[in-house]
Amino acid sequence: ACGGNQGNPTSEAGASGAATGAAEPTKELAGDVKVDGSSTVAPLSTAAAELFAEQQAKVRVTVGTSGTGGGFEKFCNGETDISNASRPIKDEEKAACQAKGITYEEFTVANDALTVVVHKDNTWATCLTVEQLKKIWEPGSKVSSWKQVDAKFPDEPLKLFGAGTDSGTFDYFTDVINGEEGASRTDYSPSEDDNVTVQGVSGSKGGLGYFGFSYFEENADKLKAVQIDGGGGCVAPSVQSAQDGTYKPLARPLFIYPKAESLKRPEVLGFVEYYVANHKQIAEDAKFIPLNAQQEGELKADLDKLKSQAGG
Amino acid sequence: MIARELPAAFDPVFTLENLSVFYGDYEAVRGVDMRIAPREITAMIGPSGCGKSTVLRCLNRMNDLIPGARIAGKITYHTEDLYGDHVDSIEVRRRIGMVFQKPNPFPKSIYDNIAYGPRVNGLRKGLDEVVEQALHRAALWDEVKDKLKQNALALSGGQQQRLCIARAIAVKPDVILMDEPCSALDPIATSKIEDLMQDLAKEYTIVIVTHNMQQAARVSDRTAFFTAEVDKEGVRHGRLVEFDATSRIFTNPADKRTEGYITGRFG
Amino acid sequence: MIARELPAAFDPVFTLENLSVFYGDYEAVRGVDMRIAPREITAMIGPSGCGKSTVLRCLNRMNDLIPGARIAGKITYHTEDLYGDHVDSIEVRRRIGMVFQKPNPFPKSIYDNIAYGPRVNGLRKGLDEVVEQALHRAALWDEVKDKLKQNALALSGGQQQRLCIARAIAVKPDVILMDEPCSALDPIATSKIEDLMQDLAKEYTIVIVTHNMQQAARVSDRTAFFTAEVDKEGVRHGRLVEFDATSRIFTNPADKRTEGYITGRFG
Amino acid sequence: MSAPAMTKTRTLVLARRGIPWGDIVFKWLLRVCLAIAVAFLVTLLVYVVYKGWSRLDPRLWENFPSIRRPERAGAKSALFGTLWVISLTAVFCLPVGILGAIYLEEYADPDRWYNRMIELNIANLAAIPSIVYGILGLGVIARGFGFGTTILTASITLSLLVLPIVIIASREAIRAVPSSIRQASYGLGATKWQTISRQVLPAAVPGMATGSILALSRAAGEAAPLLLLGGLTYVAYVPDGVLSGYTVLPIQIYGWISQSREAFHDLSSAAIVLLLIVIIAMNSIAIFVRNRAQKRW
Amino acid sequence: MTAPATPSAPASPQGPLGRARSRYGERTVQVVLVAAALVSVATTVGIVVSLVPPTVEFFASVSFAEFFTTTQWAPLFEPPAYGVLPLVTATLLITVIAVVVAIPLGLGAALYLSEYAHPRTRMTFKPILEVLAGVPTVVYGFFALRFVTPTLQGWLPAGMSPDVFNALSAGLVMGIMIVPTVASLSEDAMSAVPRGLRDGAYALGSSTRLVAVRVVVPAALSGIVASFVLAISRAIGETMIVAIASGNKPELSFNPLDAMQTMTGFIAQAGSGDLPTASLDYKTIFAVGALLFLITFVMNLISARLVRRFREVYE
Ligand SMILES: Nc1ncnc2c1ncn2[C@@H]1O[C@H](COP(=O)(O)OP(=O)(O)OP(=O)(O)O)[C@@H](O)[C@H]1O
Ligand SMILES: Nc1ncnc2c1ncn2[C@@H]1O[C@H](COP(=O)(O)OP(=O)(O)OP(=O)(O)O)[C@@H](O)[C@H]1O
Ligand SMILES: [Mg+2]
Ligand SMILES: [Mg+2]
Ligand SMILES: O=P([O-])([O-])[O-]
Repeated sequence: ACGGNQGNPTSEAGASGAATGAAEPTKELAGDVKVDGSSTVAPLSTAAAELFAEQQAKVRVTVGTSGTGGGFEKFCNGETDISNASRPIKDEEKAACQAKGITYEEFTVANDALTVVVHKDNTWATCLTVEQLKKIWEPGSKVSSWKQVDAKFPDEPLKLFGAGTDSGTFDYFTDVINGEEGASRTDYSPSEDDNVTVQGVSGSKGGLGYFGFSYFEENADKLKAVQIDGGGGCVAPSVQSAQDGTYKPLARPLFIYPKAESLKRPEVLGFVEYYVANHKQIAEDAKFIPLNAQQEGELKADLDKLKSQAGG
Repeated sequence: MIARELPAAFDPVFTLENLSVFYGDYEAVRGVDMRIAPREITAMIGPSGCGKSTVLRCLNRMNDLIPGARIAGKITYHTEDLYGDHVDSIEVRRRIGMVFQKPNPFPKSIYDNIAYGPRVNGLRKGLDEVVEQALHRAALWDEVKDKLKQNALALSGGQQQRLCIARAIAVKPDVILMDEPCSALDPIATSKIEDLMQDLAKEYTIVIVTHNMQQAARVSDRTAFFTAEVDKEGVRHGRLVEFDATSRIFTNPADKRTEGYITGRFG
Repeated sequence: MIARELPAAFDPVFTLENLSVFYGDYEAVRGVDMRIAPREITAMIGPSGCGKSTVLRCLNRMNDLIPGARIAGKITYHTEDLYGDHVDSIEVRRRIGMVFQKPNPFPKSIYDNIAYGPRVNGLRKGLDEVVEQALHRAALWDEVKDKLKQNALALSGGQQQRLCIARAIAVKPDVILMDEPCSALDPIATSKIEDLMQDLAKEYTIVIVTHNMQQAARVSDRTAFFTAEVDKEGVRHGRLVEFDATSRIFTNPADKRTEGYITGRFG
Repeated sequence: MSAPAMTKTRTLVLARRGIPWGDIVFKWLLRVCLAIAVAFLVTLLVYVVYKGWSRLDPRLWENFPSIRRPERAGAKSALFGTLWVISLTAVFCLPVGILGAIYLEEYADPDRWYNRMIELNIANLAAIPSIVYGILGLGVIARGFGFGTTILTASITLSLLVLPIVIIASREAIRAVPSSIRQASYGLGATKWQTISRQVLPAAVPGMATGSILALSRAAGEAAPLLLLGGLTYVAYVPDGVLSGYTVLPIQIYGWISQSREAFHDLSSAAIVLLLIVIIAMNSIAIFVRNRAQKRW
Repeated sequence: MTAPATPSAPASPQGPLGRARSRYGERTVQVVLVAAALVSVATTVGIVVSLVPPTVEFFASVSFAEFFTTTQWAPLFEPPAYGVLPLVTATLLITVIAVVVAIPLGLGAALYLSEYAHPRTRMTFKPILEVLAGVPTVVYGFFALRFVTPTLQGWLPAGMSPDVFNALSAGLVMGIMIVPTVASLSEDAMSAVPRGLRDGAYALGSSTRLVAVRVVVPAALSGIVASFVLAISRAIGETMIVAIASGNKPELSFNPLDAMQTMTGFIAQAGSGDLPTASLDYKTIFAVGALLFLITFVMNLISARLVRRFREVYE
């Protein structure tokens, strides 16, 4: 497994080089920055925190993994400074924040390609259509064998693994596949912990699961990614296909939501600035899919806005 | 047995009047009357379970510590009601020392064992002398003077028991109660303790419980013989059968049960 | 004491030759020689810690159960070496029963207590008769015949001890060993047990340890007097001082230490 | 009178009657039971040491966790977090536990309904699942008292969790002090508190120490309640106060097990070895103290 | 013995036995001690207070009938389902596996240590068993997932090969975890059987096995059973092993080779996700917690009963 990681073109030297390169003459900052939320985004924010710590040793960033929904709950309760999210904030969460008088920014910091994975020895399921996925995952589905998915497939028992209900991943997947957020069959092993899916799928020949692209990247030696046919033919998840929008409908943006109040504290502001300024490096370092040109432009604009606010 | 002349009239140290002792609902001892003379050795004998220890423990209110134990009747200490409202049982125990069946030194140094009583009674200075005196008095000084800092548990059984006596003496009590002080000891240690008791009786009033009739005969001035009687409901109660000069009890007891016990016909 | 005519020559049930018993490195008993006669009551007396119980427990190999305990010298049971290689200690204990100081009935019914021994020895049928016989023999039948299914712990101390004797009898042993069987009992219960012992001695060989000299004098045919001697290194060892007909031991002992103990000068 | 035959001629009456197979098999079965339990422990230890061997070096306790570079990650923050949480837990639960035990053993009248209720209550608490304490900590301490997900909350929660163990062990220790010691003290005119503080407690210290250490080692290994108390967090600093955020070794281990990269699993094995060293060390101290104390009376 | 010079005049009592000094210190101490003892009561109150209100609210929205009789547990799905039975059966199944492992092993080990082993052996093995009790449960979970499951997958025939996450390994490992609870408490109960009973049995010609089986075990029975009850409580309440190794799949199944979710597993999963406090989802945690509390509470009451009876056996 380590070999696979080391084979990744992202070099640490590059990352830290970029970081130092981007750094303006920095003043010493100190304080705590509490980040929580999406477990999908957590590795990204953790990577950001690690890199940031090389510059600002006295700023202590903690990253929790409560899931997108759980993160917003804490965030809107005033317990955290930044919330990670693998989907945009929902209306009821907005309302909860408003009720507590909490205002925030939204930054898109990377892309993800929700990856449907199967066992290495699965030779049949190279490409699945959205309809087939729906057939498998819709509420009340009784599909228990691959043969029921497609008559051409062998009669191998289907073992399902997926995201925990508290996660943005779950919300997103159920939304785009089953047509309604939260609607899913329930007789599978859900987990906040994506390793469960890795272990589960790599351990059962008939296994099928889904999670963020970075987990697939890390475990490409154990799992196989399925191509998705969202109407425009089979497309494999990749940096390229996620950035150019051909990986449909499972490509999605990832967000961080810093609290406006917290951004008044220099250490939080410093961290967010660093995060946004080095987003590409951080994404590559954490094996995420960096923003495309258009997203990057928007992010730059957002950052400038933020800086001007902080300055003024 | 060494008969000594006993005063017929005396100011009793303890006066027990119709004393009954209860453990919860069980009346362990019933209707005891006794007058214990000063600076004498009074022995209590009788078969197992007849209430000797029970009566002894009433004399310094050790029974207060047993949940459910209480007395009826009256015990007077000199002129004071021992169970009167104003009486502080802690003060009682300071005045009336006790030595137990099994030597029970604290797991501390010899010195600290002896000094414990004076310390809890507020003495801070002059402890060294108190300790030395008490050990002298208990005929233990020569054996331990070089190892006062050593753990008392390292002493032999007989030495431990003498240590316990020294510890009781160190708080300068009026009375020393002893509950079978020699039953865990070998003959040599026993005879040392017996000598010590006779010596202490010059200054202290001593009450001793013993199973060993020979011991009672050897050391005591007066002897109380207890036995257990079964009442109509089949419940056993301890009773005082006879209380008299030791010489009389062992040669010419008034009660047949005493005689039966002394001559070994039962018990 | 009831002097009965004792045979001078007999086929001994046990022959102890130069028996020493060790607990680990400690030699608790040293160099005992004894010949125990059949169908008599042999008493062992002596001060506490002199090794009476230790010797008694060697006779049915109960000491095997104490880690570190072992013997030197030889014990012969009839003609067999009790500690021989071929000997099964379980078989030994079946033949040589034992009654302990504290009555120790199993927390089961009276019936199951008595039936336990026959059952572990493989008896399945005719248990009822065995139980009844044993209880008769132990003079307990009349008191318990209506409550055989009742828990044995509900019996009084004296009844419990007789139950333990009945339990020992039920396996039809040759010998019954008793270690202070009455020390936890009141005088009435004691005298019942003593009567029972004398009765049992018509059939069984009985060895009894007692602290109570009067008891030894009352019930036993022969008496062994043990004491503890301190050797040069200051270690105490139990020794057999004198072993003779009880009548002789109590009237005309050969050894001065025996006399001192008997007359209560120590112990 | 039918005495058993006692003739000189019978021999070998005491000989064994056949090989006692039942006894032999039974004894071996029991041995096997013990052996399985011990073999399991050995396997477990060998396995984690083997798995974690490559990471058992100073990186483990000198480095902070890293999600990007498992080969450089360490458990420094978790190790210090554990030390903080355990120390604070000791500060909370030992005095309360020991004093409570003194009350129950020396002062409480066991016939009173309220004392019986306290006792029953403690026995109950001892067996309540630790995750329920997590719910308590979350609802009452973190949110109710507003202590948040801090070392303080974690320590209070763990203190409550192990309090019954401390109380029960301390009571045993106090009860094991022979009553003759108490009697001797009272017999010399000591008051109750003098007797307890000068005789009973010093004599009970070894037993109480054993129980306390075992309780604390339980707390050191506990993860479930802390899962609910914000323990599952990337923390890359050494806590500097009771209101600091934290992570502890069991949580860090859980976090790493939850990672999918094998390197993290090796790392978690190494951290397990570290945690086991902490816990076995605490256990050994307890056993040592106990064995020394056994030679007392 | 020489009589004292003046036999008649006793030492006059040295002042009255009463004491002016009132012992305030003693009272203060007692108040402090009572306060310490009451912390445990406060803990229970705290647990009840934190469990009951959300549970009551939960049952305002979800009927008892649905909670206890339906068989689908999907509180966080759309549409939600609140049949707690799958969690309960998973808890029971895993507990049963654990108990089947722990009771024979624990009892066997206890019997060996108390009846057969040399004191030195006992001194060595009791601490080793205690180490087993001291191993953090995360470690057991890790071991179950990473060692026991692969081993089982290797050993068992293909048709019986367990899932990656399964109840069997979680149960087996949990069984080992509670062996010390059974062994050490049973051993205590057995050593508490008076020596006299054993001596009595040996003196009747019993072998060690018969003494153990016919005398010691029956006499210590309530203590032994109490140790079982406590071990079962621990198994029911154990969280990390199941969270790591049994999968979190709430499905009504009695096949130990399947993945399943226990009550504790659900609380850990949902609780660490930190749901919105006002939501019904959040209250679900408390409802399950309350059920868990209730089950262990009842178990404890039973065990307390047994222990009390055990204490009364010999006197
Ligand atoms: N703490 C107690 N609670 C209840 N009953 C007790 C208690 N202590 C003693 N007894 C009972 O009171 C009676 C008298 O006991 P006590 O100990 O005074 O007898 P004793 O004459 O000293 O006997 P021994 O010679 O065996 O010491 C006995 O029946 C005993 O069982
Ligand atoms: N299990 C044991 N381990 C070590 N030493 C023992 C053991 N049992 C007895 N002893 C020692 O052996 C010596 C003899 O003990 P034993 O019990 O045989 O004496 P005893 O004459 O029966 O005394 P008592 O009249 O008090 O019962 C004593 O010094 C005792 O301390
Ligand atoms: Mg007494
Ligand atoms: Mg003896
Ligand atoms: O943890 P999530 O990104 O799936 O919310």
